[in-house]
Amino acid sequence: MEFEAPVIDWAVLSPVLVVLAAGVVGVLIEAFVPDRVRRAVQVVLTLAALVGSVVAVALLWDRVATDGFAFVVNGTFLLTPFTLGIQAVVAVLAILGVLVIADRTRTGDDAFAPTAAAVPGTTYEDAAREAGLQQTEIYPLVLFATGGMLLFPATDNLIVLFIALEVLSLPLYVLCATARRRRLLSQEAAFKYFLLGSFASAIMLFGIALVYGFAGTVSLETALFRMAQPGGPILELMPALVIAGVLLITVGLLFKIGAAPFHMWTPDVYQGAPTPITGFMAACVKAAAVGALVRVVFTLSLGLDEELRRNLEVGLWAVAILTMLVGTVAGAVQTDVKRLLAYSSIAHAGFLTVAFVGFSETGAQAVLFYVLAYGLATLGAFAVVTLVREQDADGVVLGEATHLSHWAGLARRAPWLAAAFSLFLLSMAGIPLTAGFIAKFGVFSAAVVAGAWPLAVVGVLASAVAVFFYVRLIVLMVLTPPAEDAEGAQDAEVATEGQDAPDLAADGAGSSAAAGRTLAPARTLRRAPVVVLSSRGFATVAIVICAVGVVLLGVVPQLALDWAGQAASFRPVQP
Amino acid sequence: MNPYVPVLVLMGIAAVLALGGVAASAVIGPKRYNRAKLDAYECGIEPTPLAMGGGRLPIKYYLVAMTFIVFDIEVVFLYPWAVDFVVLAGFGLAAMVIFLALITVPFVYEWRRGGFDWV
Amino acid sequence: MIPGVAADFSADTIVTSIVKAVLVVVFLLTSVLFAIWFERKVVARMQVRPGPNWHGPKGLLQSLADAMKLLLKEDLTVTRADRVTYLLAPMISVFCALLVFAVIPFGPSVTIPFTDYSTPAQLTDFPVATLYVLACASIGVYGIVLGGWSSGSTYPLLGAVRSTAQVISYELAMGLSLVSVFIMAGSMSTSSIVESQTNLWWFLPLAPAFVVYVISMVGETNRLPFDLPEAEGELVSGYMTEYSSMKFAWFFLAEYIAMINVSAVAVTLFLGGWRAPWPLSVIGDGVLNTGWWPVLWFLAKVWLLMFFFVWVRGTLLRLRYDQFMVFGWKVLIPFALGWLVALATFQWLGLAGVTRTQMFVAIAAVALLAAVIVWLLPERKSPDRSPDDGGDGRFDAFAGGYPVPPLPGQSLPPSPRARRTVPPAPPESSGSPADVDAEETR
Amino acid sequence: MSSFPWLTALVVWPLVAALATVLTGAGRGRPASGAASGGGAFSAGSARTVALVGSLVQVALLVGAFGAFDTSTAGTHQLTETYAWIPALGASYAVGVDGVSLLLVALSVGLVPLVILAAWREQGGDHVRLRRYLATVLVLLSFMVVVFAARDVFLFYVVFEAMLIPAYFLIGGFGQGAQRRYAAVKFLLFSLAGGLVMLAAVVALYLQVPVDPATGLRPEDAFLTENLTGLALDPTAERLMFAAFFLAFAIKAPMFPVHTWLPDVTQNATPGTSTLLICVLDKVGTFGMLTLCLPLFPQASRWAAPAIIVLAVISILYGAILAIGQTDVLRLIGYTSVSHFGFIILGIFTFTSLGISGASFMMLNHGISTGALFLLAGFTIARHPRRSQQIADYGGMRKVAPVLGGTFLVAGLSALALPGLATFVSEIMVFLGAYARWPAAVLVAVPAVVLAAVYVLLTYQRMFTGEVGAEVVGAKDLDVREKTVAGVLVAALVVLGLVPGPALDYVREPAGVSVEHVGETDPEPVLGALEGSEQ
Amino acid sequence: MDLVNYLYLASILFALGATTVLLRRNAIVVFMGIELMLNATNLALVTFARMHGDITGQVLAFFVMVVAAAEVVVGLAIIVTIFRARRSASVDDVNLLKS
Repeated sequence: MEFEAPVIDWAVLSPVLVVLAAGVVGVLIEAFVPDRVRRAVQVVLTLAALVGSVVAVALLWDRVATDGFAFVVNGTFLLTPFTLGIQAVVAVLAILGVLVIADRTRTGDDAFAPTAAAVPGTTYEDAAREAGLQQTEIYPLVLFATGGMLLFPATDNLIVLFIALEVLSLPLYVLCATARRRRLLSQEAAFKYFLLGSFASAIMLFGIALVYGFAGTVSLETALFRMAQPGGPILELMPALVIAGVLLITVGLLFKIGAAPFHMWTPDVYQGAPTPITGFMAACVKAAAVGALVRVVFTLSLGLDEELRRNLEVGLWAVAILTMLVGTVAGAVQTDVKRLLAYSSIAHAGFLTVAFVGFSETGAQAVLFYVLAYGLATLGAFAVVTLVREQDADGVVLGEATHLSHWAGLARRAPWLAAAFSLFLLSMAGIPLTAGFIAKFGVFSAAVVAGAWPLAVVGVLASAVAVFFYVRLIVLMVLTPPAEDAEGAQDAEVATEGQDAPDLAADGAGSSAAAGRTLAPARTLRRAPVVVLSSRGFATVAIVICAVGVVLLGVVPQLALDWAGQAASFRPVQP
Repeated sequence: MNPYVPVLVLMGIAAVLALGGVAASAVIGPKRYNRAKLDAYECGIEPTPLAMGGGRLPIKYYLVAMTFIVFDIEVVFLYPWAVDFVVLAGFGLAAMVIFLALITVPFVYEWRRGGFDWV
Repeated sequence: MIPGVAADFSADTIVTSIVKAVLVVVFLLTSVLFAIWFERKVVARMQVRPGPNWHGPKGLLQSLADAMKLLLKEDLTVTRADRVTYLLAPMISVFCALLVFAVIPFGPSVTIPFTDYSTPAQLTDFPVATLYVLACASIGVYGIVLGGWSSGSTYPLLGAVRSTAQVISYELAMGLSLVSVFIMAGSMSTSSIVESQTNLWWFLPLAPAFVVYVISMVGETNRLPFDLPEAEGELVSGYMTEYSSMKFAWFFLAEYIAMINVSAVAVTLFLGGWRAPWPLSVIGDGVLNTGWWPVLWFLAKVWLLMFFFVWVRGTLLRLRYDQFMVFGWKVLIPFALGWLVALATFQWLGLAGVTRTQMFVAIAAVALLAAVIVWLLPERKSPDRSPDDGGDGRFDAFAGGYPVPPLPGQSLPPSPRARRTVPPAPPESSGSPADVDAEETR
Repeated sequence: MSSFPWLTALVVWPLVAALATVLTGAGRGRPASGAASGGGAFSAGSARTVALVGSLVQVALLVGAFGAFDTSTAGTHQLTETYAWIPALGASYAVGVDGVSLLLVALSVGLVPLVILAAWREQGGDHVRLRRYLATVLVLLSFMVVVFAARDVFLFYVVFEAMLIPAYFLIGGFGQGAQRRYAAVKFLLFSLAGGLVMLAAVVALYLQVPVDPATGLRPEDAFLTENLTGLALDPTAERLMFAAFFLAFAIKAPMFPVHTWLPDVTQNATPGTSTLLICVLDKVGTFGMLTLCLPLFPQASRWAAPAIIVLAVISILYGAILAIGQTDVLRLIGYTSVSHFGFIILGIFTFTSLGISGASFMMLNHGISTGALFLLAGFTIARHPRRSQQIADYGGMRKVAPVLGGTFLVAGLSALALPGLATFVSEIMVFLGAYARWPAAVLVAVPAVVLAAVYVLLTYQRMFTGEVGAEVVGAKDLDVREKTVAGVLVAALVVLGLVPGPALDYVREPAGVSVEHVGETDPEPVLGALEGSEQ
Repeated sequence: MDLVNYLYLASILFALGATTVLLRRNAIVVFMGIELMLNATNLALVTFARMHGDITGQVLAFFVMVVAAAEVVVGLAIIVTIFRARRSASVDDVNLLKS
């Protein structure tokens, strides 16, 4: 028996390896670094690793762009410009996500439970909180998840695809359960995510098994090549086998991007998970999963015959339409801001699907730009959510104020924050001069190019509905007076606002704000139920970057479009 | 002959024996009903209700179970490698050492964090 | 011939298999009867008392009498038991225990007396025979777990859980120690492994692995000093507390068969299997390694190990549960891992053409260097988790930044639920199993 | 001539001014939130001065632009600037004005200082709010300049949609009506819905541009209007695209039946906002019909013209009739605009030089006259202790505030197109133009003139004549600031009414170009008739 | 024996697992359903490997086992946490998020 050791081009693997290695180091840090400095070390390491990944992608860029691809061991790891593009997006978004995750507001707490394993509401948990413990394990977990995301779109090997899926999912399941507040809700979210996620991955795995059964290989391209060339080692049951397999794989991927009808987990999980994680998940997972889906679907489209290809297209049409409708219609009736954003993310999954129904490079370009634009806006939006908190009568800051009614009049408490949030919402709505507009333009162009203009029309209509719920939220923040104002015009707003929102613009509608001010001290000090916390820097940086990014991508998108155009090329099926 | 057939034969005999023994004692043995005899044993006091199912065990046991799974998988991967050690040679060794190192990392983590400290 | 298997079963038919299988079962059952007597007798000798001496010559029939008694006892099923599982558990135990011997070679190819029919003295063998052994042993644990769980009683449940934790902990070390044998033998087939020990039994070059195996085999079989799942003083009888009659007998039987099993595996993998020991093996150019002689050597080795079991039982005290687990996880496993890496490296160097002498010189150099470094390093006392540290008895649940259980010498704060105070126990007994149980039952 | 980028300057300067406005006194306003009325050299209070100066500088820039514009070739785009913006999408930053655009730019630039002046004491004396309000107005001004000067469909669309956001805040955030939020959302949703439908058409249009065979890509300036004009389009596709564009513009230029957001907005926004919104921003709708629908989709325009004419006539009558029934003065003015926009659309879809130049001229006139109405109504309302907008709450204002009464009357008369005022000229041109092609439409629409007289005079009568209303007895007449605002507007109306020639020079030639684009010819030489109609 | 029968068995097991996931309410049972699905896949993989005379399928089965193990660890951790918090492992009881 001869064994030939494979030659591994480590450089090609570097974007993924950097992140995963840092995750491993992070675990060791957990083991050995004293807890005082652990958080600082972890944050630095995590950010460094992600930056390193971005750098690695940049270094690889020219090479991959020139050659069209780079791979390791028969496509086990396969970089195309598109893949690299997705990796870049994921890594950049992950950096921003980590910034939000690492943020501690002025309360000194981050969003994570001091000991995630403790039973909620026990003295043990209280003791942990009082001891100022922190679950710094989240950083390695985030790194592992990111590593999985980087790997997810970058393989031709179906089993690696599956493993990447798990590597990205498993840490997320755990991360979902680590919220500091609303522990039960958080654990429940993790639980649901876990059950449904594993279910979907099991389905996908079975699909992979079927494809393997058909082709005798797990290389997607080879499998399709075999399909196109009868006479290979094809089982006689086939090609039903491979069609079922492909279908199941697609279902698994659609689940991950949260496309209807596999979207049910999204609102629950997004709502229950700690908000920074939700942001990270919403932005990065979607980017990675869409990357993988595009890769798989495009490869399929190259290998399938005309009829099957049409069927696939029809299926994607149905998914896209359903997803857009579900996302926008259900989103319109939500009363919780996180759920609302979750439904928005479902709708965006639909728009993304619109982009690649035609299997064109234009579509891939649109996808790349879209995930970047969407990711920035989503991350920013969730980052803002982390800063808007409830407080009790004594001014103790509680969990996030996610109910929409709490967001009324936010612009008065924190005009800049509200402005940023509005900007993100506008971008998601696709208003011109924001990134979202260019993104949607690209998506609909791609659809029309591919002859799917009815889809583009549905997309446009769905956008119109979606605008409604984004605008509703903006109205609430900017135009609706805060709840206490609504009750009585002279309510003691000032007592609350003093420290948090000094730049408060008193409402001049009829009543004299000055009167309210003089009355305030005389009343019992009533605190508003909602408070906007100032960040300790990280989240602010993330929000600012997201906002600047959204605007830049909206006003001068050329650079990003060029980049996406350069990246949106696919290697043809190898003969 | 398939080498697994003898195993099946042995299994059959073992099953017959296992079942037969219990059946035999059930048939031969005396039957004298006594409620106290059928109670759970607890040093003569009334048995704790809900020992089964509702009983909660220290979290350490779960921890051990989870750690075990990680290591068991490791061992499973070691066996084929060990058998083909000579063939795989340096590459196999390097891969396996990396693999072992990666497995050791969580092990070290758990150790440091007191995962193996009973009491 | 099956590729990768040394023994040749090509002549075997289904009839041969049935005969062999029956022989294996008979062998096991009689061995157990003998083993029980053997154990009682040896322990008695160690304790300077006669031991069983009433039934049969030297009390040899004592075990048979016990078995008969158990068969005639009332077959109880406790009211709170989960009936099906409760019934199934002992059967699983004994069933799995009986299966292991399917792949153990009693000897090489033997000729059936009065015929010229030649067949290996082994039921069967296949390329992953050792894996099969491990699988059977693992499934056997289900018997214990389910038995304890389905009894619907506290002690059995605790016994079952402990047993699971224990078995899986020691199984890892055992599995790791076997890997070195596979590396050396290049096969997992039992007959091939025995074949590979023609010149050198593996227990010598693989002494560390052998030691690990021997320790973990004792742990795996729940024998003293590791008999915590049934620890009489703590858990009455552990998982078998609620069992009686033949169901109890099956557990009992399974335990003894397990001892024979692990001994047989040890013999096969490390002690040359059926091969004659050195001075004998050279007699007559290895004539003692042919024919029926090897069965004798095999049995002798197995009973040597059985004696070891009994010896240990008669000598050592039961470990405290925490010590036991810590020993498994913090000593055996890392040691086995380290050994494995070292062995693999040396083997690879050997393949790469480095001579033994060079290797030994290198090892010596490294060892010397390590010794010097250790000597030079300032002695530093581990700051945390030293038993002496918590001398003041105050319990800080988050010493060192993460949640920790109370150290020996510290006491838990009074439990508000029980409205009773755990008296601050003296250091050596505060972590006693009784306390653990108190913890467990909460 | 085009050495100086006048248009870009006109775009950028308001943004600078907005920034300056928002930063003025920002440092001081902060610690004592809202208590910035205390003054100081750079208090929030002086922000309005900054804004005013900024807008006046803008006027100066506008004058420069006029100077650089060559009237003799008003039909072609001048002062053009073209820079690649998003080559990947074929979009460029391309601006340039022909006569019509220049007039509309002038309208927006000219109205803003007046709006700023009018808003001097608005927002309840809260200077921080006022500062933000004025800054938003200036931002909107920048957008308006771009949208009128855009020569690139993509640029046009982007700004067309982006304008909604400041407009939305102007209505919802700074409005005075109780239902301002509702109105703002209604406005936004209507406009966005139209805009998104238009987006689909924009995408579709882009894809009609032939691909460069060499590169496989579409040209980097594919979205330039000149590149999109004259494409050979599939008739069905053309009609669909036309419909999408037209829908967006019809919503914007409130046309029956998609006008319903308008009265709500005018009722709830401040008069200044309404001025900008109705008088300038909504002109984008009619402007778009004129400069995009007609040249880009000539066949479809001709195909749809009859239906549009019908809707336009309905708008004219419907707006006028409903205006009569209104009790809220601002709402009433809103409805009059529906009527007037009907005239403009009617004029555009006559496809005659006369009609189109009349419509173009009317866009300017209507802006001035309705602006005057809104602002003067605002002054009137400001004199009411409860700031009531109900017509019934007033009475005899003429006696307490004669200047206000007089200017209001002039503005009102201009709304009913009294000869001698600018609106008369344009309305007559529209009628003449329409008569040449759609005589029936004219016959049906003419009664609207009578209706206009009814609603204008009735309102004037109820508010300004008769017994002095109990609540407005102590009202003062216009002060200098208000007089300036009113005076400028009234003067413009009169001047343009008496000497329309120079202004018409700007619209005549573009109108001819438009007719040419549609592929029609003028039914008869009517330019002579125009001269005759001018009294 | 015809190897295709193994495929049928795998499919049936997979369907059983999926049905369990969809119908049963106890978290642990649902979880076991998922495991059953994974193991059915393993069976299919190994069968296919046999059919193709190719070792890849068996290797894949190893990978699947690893992943399944990791899933078990994570899943059990989550389920145990939830169970400890509310003393119930029923999916139906976990409904705070339904809104």
